[in-house]
Amino acid sequence: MSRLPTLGDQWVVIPLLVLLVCTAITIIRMRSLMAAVLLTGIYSFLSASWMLLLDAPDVAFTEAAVGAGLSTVLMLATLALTSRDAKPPVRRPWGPLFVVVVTGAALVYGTLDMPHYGDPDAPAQRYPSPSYVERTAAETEIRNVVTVVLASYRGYDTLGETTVIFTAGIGVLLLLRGRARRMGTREREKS
Amino acid sequence: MFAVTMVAVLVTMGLALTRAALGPTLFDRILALNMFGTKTVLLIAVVGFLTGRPDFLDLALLYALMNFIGTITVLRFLRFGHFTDEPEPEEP
Amino acid sequence: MTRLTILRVVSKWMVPFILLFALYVQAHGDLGPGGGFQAGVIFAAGIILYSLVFGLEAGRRVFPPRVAESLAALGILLYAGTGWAGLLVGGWYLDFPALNPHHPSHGQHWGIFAVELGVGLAVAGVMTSVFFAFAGRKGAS
Amino acid sequence: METVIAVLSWFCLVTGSAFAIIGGIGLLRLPDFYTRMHGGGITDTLGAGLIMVGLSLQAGLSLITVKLLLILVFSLVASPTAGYALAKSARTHGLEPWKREDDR
Repeated sequence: MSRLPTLGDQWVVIPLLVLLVCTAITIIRMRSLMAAVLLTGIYSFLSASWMLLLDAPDVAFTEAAVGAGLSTVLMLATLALTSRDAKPPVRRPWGPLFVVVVTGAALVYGTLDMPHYGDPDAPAQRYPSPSYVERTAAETEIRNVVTVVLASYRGYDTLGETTVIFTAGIGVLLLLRGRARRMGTREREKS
Repeated sequence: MFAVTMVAVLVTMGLALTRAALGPTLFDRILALNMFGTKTVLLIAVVGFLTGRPDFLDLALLYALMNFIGTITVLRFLRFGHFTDEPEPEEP
Repeated sequence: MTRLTILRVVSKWMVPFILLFALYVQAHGDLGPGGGFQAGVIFAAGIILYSLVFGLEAGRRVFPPRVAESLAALGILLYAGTGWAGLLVGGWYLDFPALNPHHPSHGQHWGIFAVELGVGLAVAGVMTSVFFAFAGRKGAS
Repeated sequence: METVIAVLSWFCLVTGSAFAIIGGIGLLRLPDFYTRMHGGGITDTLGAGLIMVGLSLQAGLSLITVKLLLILVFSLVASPTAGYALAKSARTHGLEPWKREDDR
């Protein structure tokens, strides 16, 4: 647990990231939406393993459950309501590409000032993480610090998040059902 | 020894990704996706074993589960084109 | 509903284990990775697998959408109610240590368990009902 | 005894890795979907199985082994089922198997 990350077990990250980029490029070039959904599954598997290697099993757990499982189902269910193929782009998107490249370069330039991965002196490691770890050990009998932070120390935050999920679900249900009902009445009026 | 296994799994992942990108039919892509999922499970298992954290194995189990569910979903969608309860199309 | 017999038999065996795994993740959240959100998603995935293999109607019989929606609301209520419990015993909102004044760490544990359970119920309910709402529709084509 | 177990587990890991790569090459190089399923099958059962067995031999009798074997049993059930469903639905979709006369 207390081992510092070394280059020895981090080399796996590099091929994983290369595969991740390859998958992303393939998804962009794909015209068949079905195939794109499948490749999104692969992308999700890859990014989840990457998160796991960065020692964030809770995030990887969520990504695996949502990205690889549920979002495939929901995307396919959406695909059933639209067409199976993407329309070819009307014109070459040079302007957006330029904006994206400039933004990406600026972001990469910004990361140069960031502390190195696993640096014990990084601001995020100094405050407030150690206090959470110490308080978790002192105040609870729970071993997973992430659970304690999410459910207790940041309980308001999680309450808000859960409410957001609930509200979003209600919104989707209202939209889908409301439309079905309206269409039903219209058909009844026709006949 | 574990490094050899990891490299092998990564190489296989790359091969499966190539097949998924090349196609040509959707079934090839689904096969590649399924295989990719299994390889992810293996990678997680080896990494979890290396770092000595059995928690990671829960994740591997979850990946195996989600891989199965995803494959079944895609197949079912391909067969029907939707998820409603309509009678299955006749066998050709 | 699929005609593939092997798939039906295997899924019939697998769905209970998926649901059990969801409960394991729910209960095990304070020891290992996972927690309410992940457990809810896995539970929903189990129900979705069942409805895909045995038909949407069978899935709706097993886990009626009305129950799913009530579970979602119940989960939020459980979360918020745990917060109110903290107020009732004289602490702040969501004050878990106050739940058990003699043993604050136990109070913390109870509170976290209840809250995670609430999140799990809400997520499982929302995910299944969204799936049922989406899957019950057919495109214009 | 320990040497025997170590050698055995290494053997399992190396053969499992070899099977994984062979299956991957098969998936990429074989001529059509039905033949490619052989490649997928090899990695999913033999490759994964041998690697899992090798890992559990290394772990000895512990929670890790139990979990590894659980994953192994699960994937030994799930992968062939998914493969069967895949082949069956490809067949009903009218995907014809490759024959020697077809040049590809």
